[in-house]
Amino acid sequence: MTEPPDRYWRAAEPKAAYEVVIVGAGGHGLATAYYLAKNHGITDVCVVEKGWLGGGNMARNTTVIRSNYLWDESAAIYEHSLKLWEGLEEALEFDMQFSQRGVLNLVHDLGDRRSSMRRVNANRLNGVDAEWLDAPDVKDFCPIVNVSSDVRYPVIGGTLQRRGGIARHDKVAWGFATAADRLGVDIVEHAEVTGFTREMADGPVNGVETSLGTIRAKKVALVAAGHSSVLASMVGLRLPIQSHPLQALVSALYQPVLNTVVMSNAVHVYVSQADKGELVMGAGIDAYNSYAQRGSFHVIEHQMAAAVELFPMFAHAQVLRTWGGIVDVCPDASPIIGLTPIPGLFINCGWGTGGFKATPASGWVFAETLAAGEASDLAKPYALDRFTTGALIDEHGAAAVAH
Amino acid sequence: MDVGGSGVDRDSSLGFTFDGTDYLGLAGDTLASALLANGVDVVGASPILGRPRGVVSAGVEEAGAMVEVGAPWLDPIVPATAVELVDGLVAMGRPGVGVLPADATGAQAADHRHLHVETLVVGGGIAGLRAAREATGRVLVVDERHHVGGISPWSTEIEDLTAELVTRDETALITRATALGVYDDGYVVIYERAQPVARVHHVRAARVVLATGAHERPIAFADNDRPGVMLASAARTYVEWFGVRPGNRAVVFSNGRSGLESAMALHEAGVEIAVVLDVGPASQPHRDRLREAGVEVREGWAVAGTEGESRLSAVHVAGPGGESETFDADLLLVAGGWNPAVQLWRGINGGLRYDDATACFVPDGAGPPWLEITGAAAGEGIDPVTPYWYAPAEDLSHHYVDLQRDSTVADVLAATDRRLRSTEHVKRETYIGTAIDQGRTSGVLTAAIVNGAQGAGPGAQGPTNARPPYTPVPFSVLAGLDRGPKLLDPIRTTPIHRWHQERDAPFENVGQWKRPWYFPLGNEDLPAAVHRECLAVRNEVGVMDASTLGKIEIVGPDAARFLDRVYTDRMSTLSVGSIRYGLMLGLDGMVFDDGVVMRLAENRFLATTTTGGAARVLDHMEEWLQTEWPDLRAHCTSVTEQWSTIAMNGPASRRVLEALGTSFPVDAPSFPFMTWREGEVAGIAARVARVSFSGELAYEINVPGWYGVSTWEALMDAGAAHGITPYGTESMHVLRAEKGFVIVGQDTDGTVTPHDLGMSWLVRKDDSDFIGKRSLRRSDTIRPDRKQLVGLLPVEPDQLLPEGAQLVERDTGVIPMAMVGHVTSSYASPILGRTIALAMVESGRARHGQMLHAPLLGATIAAEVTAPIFYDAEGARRDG
Amino acid sequence: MLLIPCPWCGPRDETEFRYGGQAHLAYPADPDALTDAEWADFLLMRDNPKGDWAERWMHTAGCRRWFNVVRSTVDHRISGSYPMGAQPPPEAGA
Amino acid sequence: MADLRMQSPVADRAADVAKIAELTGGAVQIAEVAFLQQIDVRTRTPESFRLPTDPNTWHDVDGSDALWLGPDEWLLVADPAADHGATAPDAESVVDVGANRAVLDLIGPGVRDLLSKGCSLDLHAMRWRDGACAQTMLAKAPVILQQREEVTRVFVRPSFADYLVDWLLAACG
Repeated sequence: MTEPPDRYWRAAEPKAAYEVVIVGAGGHGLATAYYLAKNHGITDVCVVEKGWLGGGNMARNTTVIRSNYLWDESAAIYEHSLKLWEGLEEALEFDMQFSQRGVLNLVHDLGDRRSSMRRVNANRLNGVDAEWLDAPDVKDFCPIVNVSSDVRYPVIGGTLQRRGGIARHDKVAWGFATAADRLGVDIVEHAEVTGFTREMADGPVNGVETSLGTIRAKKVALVAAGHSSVLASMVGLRLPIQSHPLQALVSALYQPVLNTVVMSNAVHVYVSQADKGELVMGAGIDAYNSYAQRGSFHVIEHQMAAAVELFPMFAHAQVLRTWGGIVDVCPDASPIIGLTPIPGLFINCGWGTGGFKATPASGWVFAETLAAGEASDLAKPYALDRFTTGALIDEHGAAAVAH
Repeated sequence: MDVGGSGVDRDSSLGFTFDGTDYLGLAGDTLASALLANGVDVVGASPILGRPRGVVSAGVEEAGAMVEVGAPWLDPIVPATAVELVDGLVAMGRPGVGVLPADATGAQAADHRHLHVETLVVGGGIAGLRAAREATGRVLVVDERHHVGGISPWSTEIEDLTAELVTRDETALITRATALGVYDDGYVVIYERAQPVARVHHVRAARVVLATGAHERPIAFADNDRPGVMLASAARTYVEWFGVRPGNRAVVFSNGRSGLESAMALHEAGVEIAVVLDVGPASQPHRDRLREAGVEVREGWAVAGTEGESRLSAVHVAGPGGESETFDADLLLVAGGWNPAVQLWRGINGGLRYDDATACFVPDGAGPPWLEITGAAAGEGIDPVTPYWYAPAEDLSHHYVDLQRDSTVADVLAATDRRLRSTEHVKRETYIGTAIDQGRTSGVLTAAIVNGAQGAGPGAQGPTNARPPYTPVPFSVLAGLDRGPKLLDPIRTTPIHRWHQERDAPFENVGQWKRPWYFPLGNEDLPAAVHRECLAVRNEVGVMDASTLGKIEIVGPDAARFLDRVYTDRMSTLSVGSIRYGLMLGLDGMVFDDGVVMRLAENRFLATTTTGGAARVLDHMEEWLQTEWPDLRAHCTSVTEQWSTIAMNGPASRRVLEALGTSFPVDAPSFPFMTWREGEVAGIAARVARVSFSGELAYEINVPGWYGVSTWEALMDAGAAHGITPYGTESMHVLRAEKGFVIVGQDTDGTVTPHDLGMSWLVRKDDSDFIGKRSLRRSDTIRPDRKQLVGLLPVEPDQLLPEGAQLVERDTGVIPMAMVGHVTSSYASPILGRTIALAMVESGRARHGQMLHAPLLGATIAAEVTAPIFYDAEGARRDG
Repeated sequence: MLLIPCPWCGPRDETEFRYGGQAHLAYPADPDALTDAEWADFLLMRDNPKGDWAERWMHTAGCRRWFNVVRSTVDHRISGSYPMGAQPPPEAGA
Repeated sequence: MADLRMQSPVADRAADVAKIAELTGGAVQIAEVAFLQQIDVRTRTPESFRLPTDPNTWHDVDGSDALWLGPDEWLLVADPAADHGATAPDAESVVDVGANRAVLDLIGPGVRDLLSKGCSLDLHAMRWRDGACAQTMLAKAPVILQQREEVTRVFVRPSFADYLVDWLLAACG
């Protein structure tokens, strides 16, 4: 544990022009700024943020970190991310309460087991640590899980990624912000992007109009999870994205009972216990499009029913606070990273429910892409044109786990 | 309810235990008031520093006195001010952190109800009761306390309003009921703390009135967390409502009128008022009344700090000219202004504005059209105050802001020194406002300190947002009845289910359905039972309950045209009496479901679906009919449960059917494969289809659901002579795999086209359109190196490839290793006496004969790629 | 819990319905005539506005009809619902 | 071969169903109505058969209950014995769904309260009275509710019948 720095990021006054303007001071935008400066020596960078830094999905997610994805393309970028996580606190000299307590995915039926085995085997061959646990091993690893057969959907096993875990979301955003700031990046909060400037009507994008005035840039990077479509539509760019509420909650504080992160797709639970003692849980996505940052209460009730089934002691726990974020969901539940049909405009969006764990790698590959002006290797499969060719990276179609 | 100005009944005392000591309280007490009455001033310790904590409020804004309730109900962590005293209550102090019991025993049970009203009033204080009186139609008033009237002293108006409301037929008044949250379209979730079974009311209201009142807030000064330091209005509530004197000698510190009123009330209740320190706006009448009563009032004086072993014993005060003085006192009443309770209002995106006169944030603008806010919650009648946030001092590290987080003014300023500018950031740095009270007393103060530190006005930034629920609610209460093996999610069963249960068949969850997995004899395990079942089907006859298969009747003049657009092959050319296998694609060209289609009449078809796909397919068909082709006159009706479906497979099945008795000939020539017949079977109307998912001679017998079990039993009798064997889903899977029949959802995963499955013969080539056709031409879907369905024969015939195993060309041992495919189905085939598997492999059809390897933990299994069919390739067995 | 006005059954709880996303997307007259890009546009590209928009719902637990709703994605306020094939009523601002 | 016996979906839960009267102190009594004739009808000319055209209503048509299910869909229900019960109008689609739904009749002063624990419809006497019917959810089971004078009739898929009985037991327990 390192002490908090004596200074976080400055409140920068935006200059008239930058080499790169990043729209969105969430985790991904800030990581992009940091790696632009750190890896590519590009420090003439401004991050503009509509609200307060890290106040979107970064402040609202349930902080699960793992890399055990099915498809090669996913495993590659998420494993790269996990490796970065493993050295991040040192690299940024910043305590992010990163804890590799393991991520346990519960399996409830034969089809579930089949696809989990497929994923575990793929992970191993991709160099991603993954284990299959039979029900008794699940009980050994996480004693409070109910593995009795006398439940509606008995736990018949699980998959475990020991290197998975959690981190303190706010501190991740602040860590990247502070490090980027130290390298000379300007971070401007409470500056809402209201439009884009272009060389000519349909020419390259060469800046953004904000509530604080126009800021020119050679390259503009959209990293505005939740509002990607809204911003893209300002330059007539249509995206295969729908924005949905994703709800989460914390319980009151309890002495430690949960030593790992537990997820169950079949009954829609994912939960971990924060250092302060609250249980942090995610619910399912609400069905309808919304930017309201709130969802419907029956989603929470349904999740509580499932949680009590999996963790009988949670019956006594109390819901302290519920909230909602806005997730940008692509048809294949995989992100879009790279160039757009509009010169000068780059995009990184559509992370759906998987964005937090990808924060370092997302910034890393997007910075690479921005610096080179072409998609980096890890980003290539996530190009916008995959929706035309049909080369989707269908993580939910192929029974991957959510979040 | 005692209307003598006190909410407790002096004639009924209740016994309770706190921290192991027995005490007596009164009916109407809260645990907090009972503890105060018994002189218990230290209730618990603070969470981080372990400093003593006492009661500071009289409501849900409590940040000091946290307890665990152990009986008669369990609650790991709750403010003592929110616990209604009952006889036999057992509680102990907790430092804000609860201990969860080992299991669900004793968890709060709850009953959910849907309620519809014209007007819901949240809050039973005067403002709420007034609003309820004006409302018409069905009216519901809820209040979180165990009494109405709010925190105002009992008055005849409250009495009259209550009396009037309780007599109205369509008006209900529920106490101990908290509105957890206000949601879209007048939907409010209410938690009623009834015992032993709590209630959750899901209220749909045409109109919602928030009358949630306001909470008094403290002022920060050195050691302001000491037991004996209390909100002035709370102390007043304790004397007036509960008849309890929270101390004997009090110093009062106020920046508005209400503190002076509280002082007067306590004085009248016999609490000695050592001095009143008034930093508020001139309110001469109040000061005069106090002075006339002999109470000293010092204008411009403020509290500097406190003293005491654990409980307060003295208060240090400072004058406007820097004078200082110390008063002995066991009570310090603080009145720092009021915060309207706007949590529910904000939860549905109601706006706020800072009001200078009252130095608080009040509702601003309109919420949803069905929502109103009134009374103190709306900022009405709130006392003007002179903003006074914390006492100036060199050392601010004991000026507590959030007692539940042991965080101080110094902590907030340290955060702003580190350049955190947003109250949200400061909250996340200091954890202020994240405890059970969600910053009710600390939020506005924190915002004021942050604003001040940045030289901004007090309204520049508001407090961070409190979120629903308004107060914490147990998981078990929200789960309600949806718990346990029977009610978490419906169990769907077929009419023959009991028969399977009586045979001790283990069941497999398939969606919500329970399907018999296998039928063990004696102590057979799965492999043994499956071995026996499969051989019975291959050599004699077996029966399976296939009732869960989805069945949809498609009827109407355009039914045939419609089905042509839904399936990849043509159904309009199907003749009445015949059956055709069909594939259904999603718009993305990927296999979506499969089944057979029977033409029952010119304009009437019956389509079957996978068990898991039934609802999805019906929705899919109706979506296209209604949204894209409303011109087509065809209608889809689910008949899944109209029919019990029994699949009889095996060379002896014809003889069994004959033994059962049919009104139509069943020999191959007169009843060919892929046709159906209607007539009597065993004397009842049935539809029999010659379809086979095993490759054997097979008859699928469909009878009305209520004949399902008797038909099944009749079959078992009729087949006894042939050793008829019931089999489950596992054997069904093995049998179909031996024939290379795919199971959608097992061998496919939403990324597989018919061509990938080698089923191009099912995809018509003419230029007529069908759903998903266009997607099949996309550049990625015509890649030659896509994964294709193949068979696999492990080199060692007794080696079983695990389903889900990944396949490589060479096990180089080097990670990462390029994968070319994965195993989708794998079984030991009894009839072949060896293991077999199906897999999806890149360019699989070009690899027949090639060797692939499955690198597994500890072992690598080699297997030869073959065509996906292992048994009776020429199809000689299907006619028996 | 949205209260969704089924044009036939009247207002019902959200849990009785299935969501269908953007309304008024017509299936192309001749999909084969479309380029991959045009097809992808129909297949996957969707509006995702912040504000009122027309979306589809199906009353799965009720009359099983698909219909359209004009709803705000900012505050969830519903300003109108109407049958398939009809155009938004004037009072619904989409 | 001897005639095969008919088995109604709730037959072997009869004891449990009866227990509900005890549990509610007689406030709710439930009985299964077995083997009713049920026909699903689709037509664009309902008037030709005097089918109800007001949503969520039913009325008698020649001895059958005709329930409005949707703008072009009706359910005709008749006693097992009724020979005319199965007759259907000239329609685009007529499908026999007799065995496709189990039927429970609920009666007693506690019925509306019991149902309100799992049904989000407004069952207040002013809004839900004789002649009303609706397709909706009861707990997690899709149902059709029909108010026949004092009786509330619940149609449910047989596969959900066990679940619904278990839920009713829990809800009134």
